[in-house]
Amino acid sequence: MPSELILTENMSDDFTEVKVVGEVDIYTSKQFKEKLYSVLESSGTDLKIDCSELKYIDSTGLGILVGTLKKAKLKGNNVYITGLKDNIKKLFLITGLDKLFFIE
Amino acid sequence: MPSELILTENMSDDFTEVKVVGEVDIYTSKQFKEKLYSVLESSGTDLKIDCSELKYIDSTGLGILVGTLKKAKLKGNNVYITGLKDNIKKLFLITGLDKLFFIE
Amino acid sequence: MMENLKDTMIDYFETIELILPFKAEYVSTARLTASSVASKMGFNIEEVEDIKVALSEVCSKLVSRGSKVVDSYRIVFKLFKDKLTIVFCCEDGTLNCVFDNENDSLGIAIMNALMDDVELCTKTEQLLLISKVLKGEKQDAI
Amino acid sequence: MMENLKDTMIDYFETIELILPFKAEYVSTARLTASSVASKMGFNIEEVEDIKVALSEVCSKLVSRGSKVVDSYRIVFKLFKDKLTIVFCCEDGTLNCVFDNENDSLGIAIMNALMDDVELCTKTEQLLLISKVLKGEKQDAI
Ligand SMILES: Nc1ncnc2c1ncn2[C@@H]1O[C@H](COP(=O)(O)OP(=O)(O)O)[C@@H](O)[C@H]1O
Ligand SMILES: Nc1ncnc2c1ncn2[C@@H]1O[C@H](COP(=O)(O)OP(=O)(O)O)[C@@H](O)[C@H]1O
Repeated sequence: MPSELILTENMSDDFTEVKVVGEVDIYTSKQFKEKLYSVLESSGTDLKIDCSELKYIDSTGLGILVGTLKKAKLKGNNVYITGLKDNIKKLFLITGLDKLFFIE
Repeated sequence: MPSELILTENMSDDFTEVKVVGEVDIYTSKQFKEKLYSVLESSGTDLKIDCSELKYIDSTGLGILVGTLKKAKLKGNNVYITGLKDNIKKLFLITGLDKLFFIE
Repeated sequence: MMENLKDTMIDYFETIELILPFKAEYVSTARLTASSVASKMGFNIEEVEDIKVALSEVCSKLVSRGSKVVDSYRIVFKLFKDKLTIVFCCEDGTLNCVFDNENDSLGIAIMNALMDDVELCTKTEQLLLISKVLKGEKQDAI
Repeated sequence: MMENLKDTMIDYFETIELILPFKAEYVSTARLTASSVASKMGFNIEEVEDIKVALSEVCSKLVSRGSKVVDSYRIVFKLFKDKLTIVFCCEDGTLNCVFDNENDSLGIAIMNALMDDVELCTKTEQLLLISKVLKGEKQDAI
């Protein structure tokens, strides 16, 4: 079965970037959460989440982003979300999450 | 609803070319048949069917190609099929139609 | 644009059903089927996306709750002339009113924003439904 | 490669159903659903294509014949550990043994070549079935 979600990370001194390719839904959300939480765990920098190839995310995935943001804030770091496609940006607007994250 | 089948024709002195884009199935087969038969009707040349963007064809569609070939032969013309994708060439081999047509 | 909403209750003319196990991996099958049905009705790409997202919220919720009584749930696509209503059914009554305002606020907000009608509690067996109206002149497409 | 064929009759573990009207426009919905199910099981792109083509032959035949008794037919995907069986059901018995060797020779040849098992006449209600075996090590994918 072709994997529906591919997550790659890229660490630099200033920030850690996670690139999200594919779909975040109930099937892939565990993988999504574990990746983001483990990246937060091991890095002390701001987090950039590159969503330019994120095709789909549901409320579970958005909840995981909120959880990630909370964890990051506790460590004094920010979460930047980049490259959102229009259909997904729409979900951030609907849920008001656009006001919580730095969206670039 | 986005059309699943687009047919365009191109006449020259030597042959008439019909380009088939999309899927030929039970829903689009009538359109497919009408186009091929009307092209045969109006032209006295060999027929080239460009299948490089044909994504799918079923036995009804193959039957229409056979019918087209029969009609062309009656007028002393040939039917050439070009650009078949592997998955569709496979159907020509299975059914033995590869021996009836000029496949390029 | 909404003046036709009442008329859409008549002219009910086609039903497609998909029965799926309570498993996360088949939620994407539901999305794919929904997108085929909705685009055939004439919804545009953005509307089809809205429908997929809303449907997916329901499927995910049902799958995450699951059932001890039955193995599968039923998604009924009701195609009206200018409206698609998606009804979710299951013989397990414990799945009635499965969304709760507190924990599912994100999902509920999303469904309400993307669909024209969301009924989170309906009759037993028919768990809940979501509807989207076909705007514009595309309703002749089918 | 075929030595597992008998074993595949046990370990039957999942069912997905799609109920469609007798209408040509929904045959592509069946193909899309089939392709989602088959690729989840671990069939490769070419095998998924084979399954879509074979399934489509059956749907087209059923739709072109239609029914005076019922509005819709049922496609049941039975997912075994290493085999996908697709059963076509309909309460209209006149659709039993719907393929005929003379007029449907192309369609029959295609189904036999692409699938591992084709039963064109089965019990009433369960009209016919086609199966494809999952070769290689992909059966753990689900
Ligand atoms: N569906 C949701 N709606 C609203 N908020 C949510 C939703 N899912 C998660 N959250 C919020 O995201 C945060 C993280 O949730 P969760 O992913 O369960 O992480 P954790 O395991 O760290 O609690 C929670 O504090 C919760 O408030
Ligand atoms: N499913 C099929 N299997 C085998 N031959 C077919 C099939 N469908 C059509 N044919 C052949 O293709 C030819 C054309 O059929 P058809 O499309 O009905 O054209 P026409 O209307 O000109 O008879 C027929 O002569 C028939 O033998």
